[in-house]
Amino acid sequence: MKKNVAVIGTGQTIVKMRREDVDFPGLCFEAASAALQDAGVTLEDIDAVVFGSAPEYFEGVNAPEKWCLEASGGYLKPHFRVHTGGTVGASTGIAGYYHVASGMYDTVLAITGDKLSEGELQLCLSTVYDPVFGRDFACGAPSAVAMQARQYQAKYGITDEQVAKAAVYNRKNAQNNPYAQLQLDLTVEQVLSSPPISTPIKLLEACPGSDGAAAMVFTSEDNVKKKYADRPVAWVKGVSAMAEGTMYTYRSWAEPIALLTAAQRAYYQCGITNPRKQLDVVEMYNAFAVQDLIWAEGLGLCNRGDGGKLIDSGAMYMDGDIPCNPSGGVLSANTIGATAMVRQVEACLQVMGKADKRQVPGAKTALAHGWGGAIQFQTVMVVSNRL
Amino acid sequence: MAEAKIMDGNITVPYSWTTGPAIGAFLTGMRDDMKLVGVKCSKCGQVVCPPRDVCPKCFIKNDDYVTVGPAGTVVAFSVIHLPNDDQPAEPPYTLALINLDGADTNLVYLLGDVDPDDVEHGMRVEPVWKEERYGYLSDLKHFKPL
Amino acid sequence: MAENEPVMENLGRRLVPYHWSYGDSFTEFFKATKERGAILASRCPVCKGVMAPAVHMCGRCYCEVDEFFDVPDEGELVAYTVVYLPFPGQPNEPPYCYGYIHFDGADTMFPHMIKEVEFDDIQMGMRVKAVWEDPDKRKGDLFDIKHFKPIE
Amino acid sequence: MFLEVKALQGLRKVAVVGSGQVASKEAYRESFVAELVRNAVHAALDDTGLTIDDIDTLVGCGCDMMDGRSISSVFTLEACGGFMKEETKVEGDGTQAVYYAAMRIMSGAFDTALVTSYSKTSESDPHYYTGLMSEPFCMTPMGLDYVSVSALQADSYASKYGITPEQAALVSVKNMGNAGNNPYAQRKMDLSVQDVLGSKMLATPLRELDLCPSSDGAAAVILAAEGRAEMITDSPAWITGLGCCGDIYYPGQRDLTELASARKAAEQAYKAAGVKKPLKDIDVAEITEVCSYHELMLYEALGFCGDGGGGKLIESGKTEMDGELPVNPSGGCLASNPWMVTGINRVAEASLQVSGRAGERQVKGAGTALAHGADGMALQTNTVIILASSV
Repeated sequence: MKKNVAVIGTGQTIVKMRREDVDFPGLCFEAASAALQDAGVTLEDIDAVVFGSAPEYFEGVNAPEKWCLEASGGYLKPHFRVHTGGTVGASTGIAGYYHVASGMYDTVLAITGDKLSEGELQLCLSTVYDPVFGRDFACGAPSAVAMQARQYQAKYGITDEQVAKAAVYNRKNAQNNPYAQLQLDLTVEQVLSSPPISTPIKLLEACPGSDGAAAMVFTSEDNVKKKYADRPVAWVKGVSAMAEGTMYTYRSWAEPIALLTAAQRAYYQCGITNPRKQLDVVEMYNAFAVQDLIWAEGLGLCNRGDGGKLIDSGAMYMDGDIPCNPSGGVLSANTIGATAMVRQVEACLQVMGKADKRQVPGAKTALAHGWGGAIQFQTVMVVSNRL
Repeated sequence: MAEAKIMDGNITVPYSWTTGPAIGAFLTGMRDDMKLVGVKCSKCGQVVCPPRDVCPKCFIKNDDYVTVGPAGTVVAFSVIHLPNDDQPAEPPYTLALINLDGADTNLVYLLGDVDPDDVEHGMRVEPVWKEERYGYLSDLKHFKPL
Repeated sequence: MAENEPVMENLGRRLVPYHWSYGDSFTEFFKATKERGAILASRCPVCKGVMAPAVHMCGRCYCEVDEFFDVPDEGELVAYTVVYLPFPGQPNEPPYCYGYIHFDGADTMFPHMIKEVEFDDIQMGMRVKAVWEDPDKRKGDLFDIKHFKPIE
Repeated sequence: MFLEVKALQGLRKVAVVGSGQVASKEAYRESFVAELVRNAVHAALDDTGLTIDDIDTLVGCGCDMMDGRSISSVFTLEACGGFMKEETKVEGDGTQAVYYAAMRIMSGAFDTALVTSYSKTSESDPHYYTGLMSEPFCMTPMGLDYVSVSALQADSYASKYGITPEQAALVSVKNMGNAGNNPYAQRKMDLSVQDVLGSKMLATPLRELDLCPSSDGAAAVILAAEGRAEMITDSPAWITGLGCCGDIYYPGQRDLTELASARKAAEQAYKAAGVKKPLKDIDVAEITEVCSYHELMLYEALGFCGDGGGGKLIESGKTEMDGELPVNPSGGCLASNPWMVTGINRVAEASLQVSGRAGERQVKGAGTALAHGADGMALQTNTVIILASSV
């Protein structure tokens, strides 16, 4: 029934605060052609295209997939858009996966992107809040995650220093990644003394806003055997995209219940019982430093409440036992639309052994995570170099 | 049931849209030289105006810019009577698909200096430029009958 | 844009008017704030969670809710932030503080501004109380409550 | 350069097992969008006898700009029963969401899927919803929206093939007449061609009764895999063909007189479903027409007649309720057009037809139905789904 699916190529654009050299379709074209080239296929080999981008107000064009249809390779092909907020990159990758897993299509291009420099980012993000109930005081994503940070830090006694460490190591990792925007050499003190943007979140604990796009090529097992046996591929071993509500009863932002479930579902699909041991590398959607710790807990890399201890132990660093975000993570570049797909792309590069300077030696199994909405959508994809 | 309660509001966002090379060349040509720039696909040879960076059919990047028009032929038109926000003129006004000379595709543009009742398929039109031009589509006031 | 520099960008804006319906739940909730200066809550028959503002369904249990009652207009501050980041079109000028409140007896979070307190004195778990707008100035919206302030 | 979709034979079979529609209305002022979609979900669950716990995955469909609420699924998720479910959202036409949900089931990961959509056009305006599909450089300054672009397309098509306003008006007469049999339809009118031709001119050649109304509405359908579907209902509507296709964006760059993407989507779906002569093999069609001319163009693109034959086909009466291939027994978009929901309405209506549960609008003995959805400026992307009472 379920067909095995592999990623045979990935593409990322150069990510910058403002890509003044291209319009949004141009950005998509860059990512799509990079992915096709990496996969060694042409558009003729692509059976369907699935597009993803975050809220339309970012570009100020409704249904931007229509605008980008040709540039994303969708001319006279199946083409539609997925939009799940921050997770959209991952949801689009997952949609690409289901296209092939269903048996409907052999080879599918999934492409995502956003050009955040076109509009006013925080103004657009504030439209995620209910107009009659809370939009008036919202400050985009920072104020939402600030609430999460407050609850998490208070509940588990996580210190500001522990949070700052995440901001430091991610930017350090970013120095190995040509696609990262913020490649910084920071100290914990610098992070802690950077100005607050929405307490307890400080400027250096927040992601930048970027222009960029990413794309992936998925294909079937049969196709890999027939045509692509000679190259490294990343097999998709487990996927899950779980949602929780916004203001449901007994909610605590310190407890990422949707992520706990999504991770379990994905682990079950690929027989992972001890993620800390069985995963070789993790790419997570850490838009703010504190989320590095929360998501690590949600993914089962440590016990609940032990995120602080985990980062203190150095386990998440490049030389630790579970390297996280070799790419520099979302803290180093965030296009929102493509961000969650970049996590999947980076995870694939790791298991394909194509991650260059940011390669975790011998990485066989990697996990990519995404979050979105009002901290309510969670996605997990596990990829491996073996079927 | 309680009386329906409504909140009237709006979302207003300012933008600075990046044109990309092709639309940039198009708007620059209009502003500086009052000319209409198209792009010729290096593979299929189609001349597209307004130009696009990517040929939809060939999926390749194009930068072979050519000048088209300025005159063209009306291939389809509609007289817009319905008033709405952000329209290019007071209704009734005429929008047309104009096949510019030398282009293989059509430009959607406003017709002027003509009674809507007199517009015909196949009518020849030419652009009327504004005195002050800023690199926006509105630098071209409208097309009028030749 | 200087003459002869190639055109690289176009400036513009999108302005979209909306007429957002409050819907059944919020209409009744804000009727209570306007007419009675009260916080209307509802209880889920399955998880027994109390929702303030009162809503007609429990998202967690996916069931109808039919028990409605008032809860006190005071409670515990369960999350807060002081916003410093300015952006164009921001309704409030930073810095300002807003937070989420668990009304006494309620199990959902209610967002509002926190005022009449130094930022440094705001703490998680602090007791806060609604400061109401004058009854004749209430419009039946979130700002029937001007803000929340700490209870001494 | 175009690859053929593999036939659905050999893949896991998926059926539409139930649906729920909220009647389209000009405005549901008292309802928040979530309340609207919840009613549709409840109706679909009631239709199938399932509870929300029986649903494995949720595929939503909505539009941020229509809602004025970015990431609109944030607000509707709980109302759709999405709490702690495998969830995703398609932003586009409802048929695309059904198409994706079907693939999710075919993969074997899920046995049941709930597809939901809602639209409160009254909270915004279709002028903005469609107008903001314009890129800011060459389209926005021309004030393009669904009215002006549809008008340009209608004029292109009509002038090429000599289609008369009377022929187009017959579509409005038929659809709004059919709507009288549909409890969910908004514009139920007993019209004459003269009524249509006498209605207010909006944008030549389109008059008020040539163009879809704006509607509030919501709809949900439930899909299930073989094995489960038969347990849920005695009359599953099996999906035997799926096709989806996109075309060029800029209206001037595309041949507006033919809907190449609808043609391609239909080819894909027909191939899988074994449809060779659409007019004969299909018993009923539910299609998405923003204006009356679109229906004639779709007759051609969907292969019901040859190029330029749309006008003659409507005149022949073959697409009337008692004709060879009734099109839009529900009244179609001309009767009610809650944007995006309209695609789910089409699938729901087509499934009711092949299940023999379409009430007064039932086409007798309908065994194979076509549901068509479209999205974007001048029907830029098209989806075709073939449903059949047996596989």
